[in-house]
Amino acid sequence: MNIRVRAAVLVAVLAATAGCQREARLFEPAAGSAVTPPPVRMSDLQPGQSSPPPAVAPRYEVNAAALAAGKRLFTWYNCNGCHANGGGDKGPALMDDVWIYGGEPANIYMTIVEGRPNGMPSYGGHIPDEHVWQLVAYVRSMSGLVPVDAAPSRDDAMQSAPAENRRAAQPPVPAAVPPSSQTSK
Amino acid sequence: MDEGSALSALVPAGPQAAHIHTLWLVMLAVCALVFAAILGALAIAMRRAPCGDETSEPDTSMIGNDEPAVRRAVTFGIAASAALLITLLVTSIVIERALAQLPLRDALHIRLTGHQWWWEATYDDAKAANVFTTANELHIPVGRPIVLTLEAEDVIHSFWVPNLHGKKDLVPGRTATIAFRADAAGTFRGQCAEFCGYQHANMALMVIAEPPERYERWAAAARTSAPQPLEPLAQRGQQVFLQSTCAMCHTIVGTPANGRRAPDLTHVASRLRIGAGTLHNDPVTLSAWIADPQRIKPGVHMPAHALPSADLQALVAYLGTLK
Amino acid sequence: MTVDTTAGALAPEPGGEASVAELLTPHARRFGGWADAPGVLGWISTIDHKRVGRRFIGTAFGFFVAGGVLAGLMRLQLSRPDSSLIGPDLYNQLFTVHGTSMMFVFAVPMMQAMAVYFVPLMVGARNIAFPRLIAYAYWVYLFGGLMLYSALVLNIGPDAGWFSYTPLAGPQYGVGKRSDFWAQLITFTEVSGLLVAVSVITTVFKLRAPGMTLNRMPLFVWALLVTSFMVVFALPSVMMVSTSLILDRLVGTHFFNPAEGGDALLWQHLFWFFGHPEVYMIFLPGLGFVSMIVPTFARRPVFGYVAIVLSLIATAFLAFGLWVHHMFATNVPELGKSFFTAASMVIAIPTATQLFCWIATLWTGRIVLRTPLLFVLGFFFILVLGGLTGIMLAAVPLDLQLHDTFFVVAHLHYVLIGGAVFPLFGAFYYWFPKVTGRMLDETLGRWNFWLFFVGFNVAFFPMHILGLQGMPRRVYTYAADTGWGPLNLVASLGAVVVVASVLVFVVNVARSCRMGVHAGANPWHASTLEWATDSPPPPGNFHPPLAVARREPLWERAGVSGFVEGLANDPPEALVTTLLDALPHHRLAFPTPTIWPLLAAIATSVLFISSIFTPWAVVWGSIPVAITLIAWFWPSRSETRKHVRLERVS
Amino acid sequence: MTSDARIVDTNRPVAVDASWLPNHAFGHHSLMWWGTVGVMAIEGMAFALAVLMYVYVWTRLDAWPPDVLPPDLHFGTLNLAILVASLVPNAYAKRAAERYDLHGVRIGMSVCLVFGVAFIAVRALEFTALNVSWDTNAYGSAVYLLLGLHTTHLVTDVMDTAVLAVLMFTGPLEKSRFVDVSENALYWYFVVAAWVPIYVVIYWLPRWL
Repeated sequence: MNIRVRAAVLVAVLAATAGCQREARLFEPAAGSAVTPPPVRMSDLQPGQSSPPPAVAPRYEVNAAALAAGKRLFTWYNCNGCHANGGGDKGPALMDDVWIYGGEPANIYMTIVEGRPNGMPSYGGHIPDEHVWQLVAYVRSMSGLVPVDAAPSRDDAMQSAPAENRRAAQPPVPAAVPPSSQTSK
Repeated sequence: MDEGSALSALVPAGPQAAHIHTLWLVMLAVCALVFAAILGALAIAMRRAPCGDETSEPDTSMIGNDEPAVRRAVTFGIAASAALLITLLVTSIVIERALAQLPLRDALHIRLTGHQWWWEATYDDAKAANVFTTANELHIPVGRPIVLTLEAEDVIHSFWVPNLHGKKDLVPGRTATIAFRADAAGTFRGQCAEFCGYQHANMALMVIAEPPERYERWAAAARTSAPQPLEPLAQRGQQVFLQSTCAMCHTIVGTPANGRRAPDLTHVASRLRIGAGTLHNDPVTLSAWIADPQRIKPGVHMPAHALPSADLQALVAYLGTLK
Repeated sequence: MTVDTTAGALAPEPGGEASVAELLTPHARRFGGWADAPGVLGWISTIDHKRVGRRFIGTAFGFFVAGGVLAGLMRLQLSRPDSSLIGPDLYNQLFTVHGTSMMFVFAVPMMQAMAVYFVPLMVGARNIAFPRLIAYAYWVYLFGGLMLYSALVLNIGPDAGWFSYTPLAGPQYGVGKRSDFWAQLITFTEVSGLLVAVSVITTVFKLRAPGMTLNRMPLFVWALLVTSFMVVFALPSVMMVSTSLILDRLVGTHFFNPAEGGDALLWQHLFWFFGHPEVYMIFLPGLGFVSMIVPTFARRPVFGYVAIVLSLIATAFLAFGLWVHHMFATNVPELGKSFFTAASMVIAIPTATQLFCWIATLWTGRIVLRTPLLFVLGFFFILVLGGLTGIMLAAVPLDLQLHDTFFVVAHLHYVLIGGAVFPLFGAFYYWFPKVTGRMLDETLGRWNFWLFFVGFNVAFFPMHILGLQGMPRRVYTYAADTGWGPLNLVASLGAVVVVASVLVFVVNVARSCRMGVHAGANPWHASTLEWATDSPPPPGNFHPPLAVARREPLWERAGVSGFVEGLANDPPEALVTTLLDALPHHRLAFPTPTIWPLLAAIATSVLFISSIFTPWAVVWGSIPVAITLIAWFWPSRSETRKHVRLERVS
Repeated sequence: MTSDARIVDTNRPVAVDASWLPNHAFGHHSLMWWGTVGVMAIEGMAFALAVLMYVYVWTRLDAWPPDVLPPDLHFGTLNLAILVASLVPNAYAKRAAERYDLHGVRIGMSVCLVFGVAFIAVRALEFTALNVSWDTNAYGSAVYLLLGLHTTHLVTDVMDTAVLAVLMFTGPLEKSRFVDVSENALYWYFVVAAWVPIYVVIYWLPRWL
């Protein structure tokens, strides 16, 4: 009996935390969102263990509100100016499985903050960390790398591709071509 | 309220609101009468009917034979209510037509767009150079008809300035217009009246009706681009504005800042309030707002800025120069 | 024609097996197949409309209290300006779940629950038609309501308002799964509501006691018949619209996406085409209660029976013709608006007609001032006031000012609490003895009433003024300089009094269940058939079933013309009568208790809830649903054998 | 309180002796019929509203259908033919049921089932011939809503028929089962009747407009 009660409580608590994680509205900036940026990675080859991504990323990738905010900011900061809606234009496509500079949250974070050769501007200092992480989470959702029940649904706009919550996951594969020769994709 | 700004449907400051107020008075009178009549009848019924208890033998004498007196009374009641309803219906339709009769000669045309959770206003003009944009505050000339073209950027909002006119919804994908006129000078508070998310409560719109010449002076100033800051603190503030996040979303005409996602700040210092009516506009509230809007207006799209206090002071000083 | 002559027409023929004869002992007092198995099994497998109805009522009352708690929290937050107790995120969930729970999991289900319990008793039936469907409907409803509140507790409660306007509730701005829980709750309550409606209609049309012609039906039965028809024609609309919302959110359809040919106003049209009749689905049963209570406590039949029936029907028709008056602030054509104004005002006439009939009844009657009548008098005061503000809102120009302000909050609570909840409490006091066999305490009853009446008016009257002063609905806070503070504080204090009164009621029920005065079959000496059987009524309700010959069977001489003999108790048989004149037509063996409705309801809930997360749940989830339904339908050999023994062909 | 004297009085006359009444009835005398008709009313309302949504969306668009071809006719029309044809065995089964003709019922229902399965198969093809997807635009959504709604009814009714048919073969049987068969046939009439307007809306409106 007693055990059953405790078990029930436990389940309830777990469910609650799950619910909060998925749906909590993160009005306050995330504690530790100002992580020291990890070193820039130009390749996925490395000796030994791969470096763990910063702790803050998961908090955003499982949170519907953060992903939705990222989707909004993707337009507000005019990312779609070059990347279109992820299909790629002047900038590389983001909804495929090719990551020139790595598909880990830390890599994407650095790409946004520091910029990349051949046209990706550096947004460091112009976008608060909070927003960068939201963009990171959203960019990963574009290739289905986040839980579908947190990923954004379609926009009230002309449709170019199925919404992020209807995309099959595309695990990152190493870039086929070296970054130097990147113009479009 | 501040600056004696008014917010009530019972204090009309324009013809529309006045018409509606008339209808309100008629309705109130008739309904009060009806209420008194019905409850009075009930009271009399309760007083005159003898008291009994559960066991008192039910009276079934009237079964199968008609009760003419009662029937006449009830029929009269129904007829009377019908008559009153028709009166009210006619009055309502007459007033409704009256609302549509506002003469629109040399009307002032303003495009009003609802955002979560602020208002963007663009004053149209025959000369493209004279078109200008402002936010959360409408200055209008007394006595001149105003035509608002209403659009919504994201979700449904509703334009409502009780002292001037009733509501009109701003529905995404549709365009609506509303015409009204202010006959008295004053500052009138407007509200978003359609639930639009977290900050529906703090989505106010100040309407400042002023004599035509004062309005023209305001409009002339509003058309100019922002003054270049003179004293060094303000100049530093401008640098902060342009180099930090601000410029990504806000516009200040006359500077490289041309973001369209947030209120136009070209003449922000001239406004009564900030945060769509949330705070009075003074350096203290302004710096608190910039430092952490989420504490004041949770869910608002403006992020917190952990600026060094020197930068913050400079920024506030600069914004203070944007009269 | 009276029933006795038809009985002659059915004179017993000689013959028939002995076994049949012994099965058909006319005065059988055994409950036979009507009785449930003892213990837990009987509890979960019962299909007795009284047990299910009691459950239904209790659950709906539970959700009423829960919704009230949410309202209390909102009043707490609004009691002073710039309050920071509750943030916008939680507040939006609170008022959304409050509205949703009051409209969808309290009001309509509560009225239908009263119908499930009392309509069969009032028409002299032995159980409700399709009792297994009713059991299923109850379980589905329970699971739906639990889902809504679990979502709220897990901080994933819907937060776009009980009307869930797109685009705010749509895929882009309704972030996460919150609005999906709302939409799925609608699906749950619809399945439940529609099934109950069909059962009630069938019960009223086919299971009336012989001799109870349509114009001898109690007015509550009429009210619920009309309501059930409204349910049948209104609920599909919200069913379609909530389904479209889920499709937009989950699989990317474009019903409400202006950029791809959809329209946000399509939502409003479909929602209010249901949403306005919804108000009358809640209101008409309330009128039904009043029409039962007034004659009993005026010791005379109600004046204007026909007028009241016609008013109910007229209201139902008009209710479908005024949904646009919720959309006057959007740009719908002016002419259209005038039409809907007219309709919205005309609908006041049938209601006025009934008010006058009741006043006339009291005027010419002999008043027995007990708690049920007190609540009816409170109903008069509050409903008339709410109805009049409704007429104000029907006028387009005035609506443009008052729409979506606290004036409307006041209006709708005056109409719904005045029109439905006050009569409902009156009904509780009136029928509690029938359900439990014990009386509710009269003194506590008066406390209950006066606290409720005063508290309600103190809480809601100030909101009229707040609305005129420009306070919009659904704001989680307001600035001090708006000057709305004092009246809001008064409103919050009134809410406290209402809470106190509901507590008094709960105490009263708890006390009376144990130590209340024994009621006997007919404590109020009322006239309708539910009082002709024991309190609480036995399984199978009437042993033997009665035949009636008058509209007030227990008041008029020879009102009960006799009883029906020759119905088996095992299998449980009931008499099916003809639609208009209630002439005996054939015997019907009722289904027996089973656990399958519960299992089917569980399978259904799994299907509904998991389809929030993936469309494939509809495919895979339907397999267990199909299995349980087939098992439910499949007849047992023993039952069939019993039926065959009683088989006769006309 | 005492209960009303008139109730405990047991020597009231026998008003009705039900023992010689039939224990089942066909048509509007049976509860089953009212249940079925109730469901038909609800779903008829749903179909009507789906058509209204289609029309509403159409009024919002200037081109109809918006930049796609109207659905190809062949499969939908073929389905119409199959449905109309299925009325014959359906009517046969219904009449057989009302004659308590078990053999006829078995034949009728089996043939109905064959038709039902054929219909579902063609319906699957129909979805491929719409020239639009539910997520293309509001027009696609409306078309899929209509077709999906009707398909759901189709599948459920075919399943009902299947279960009932099996029961008619295996038993346990009693006479009132024939009432179920008759009401099941009634519901099939409804599914057919519903398809005709939906067919016209989906396939012919875009051509006429």
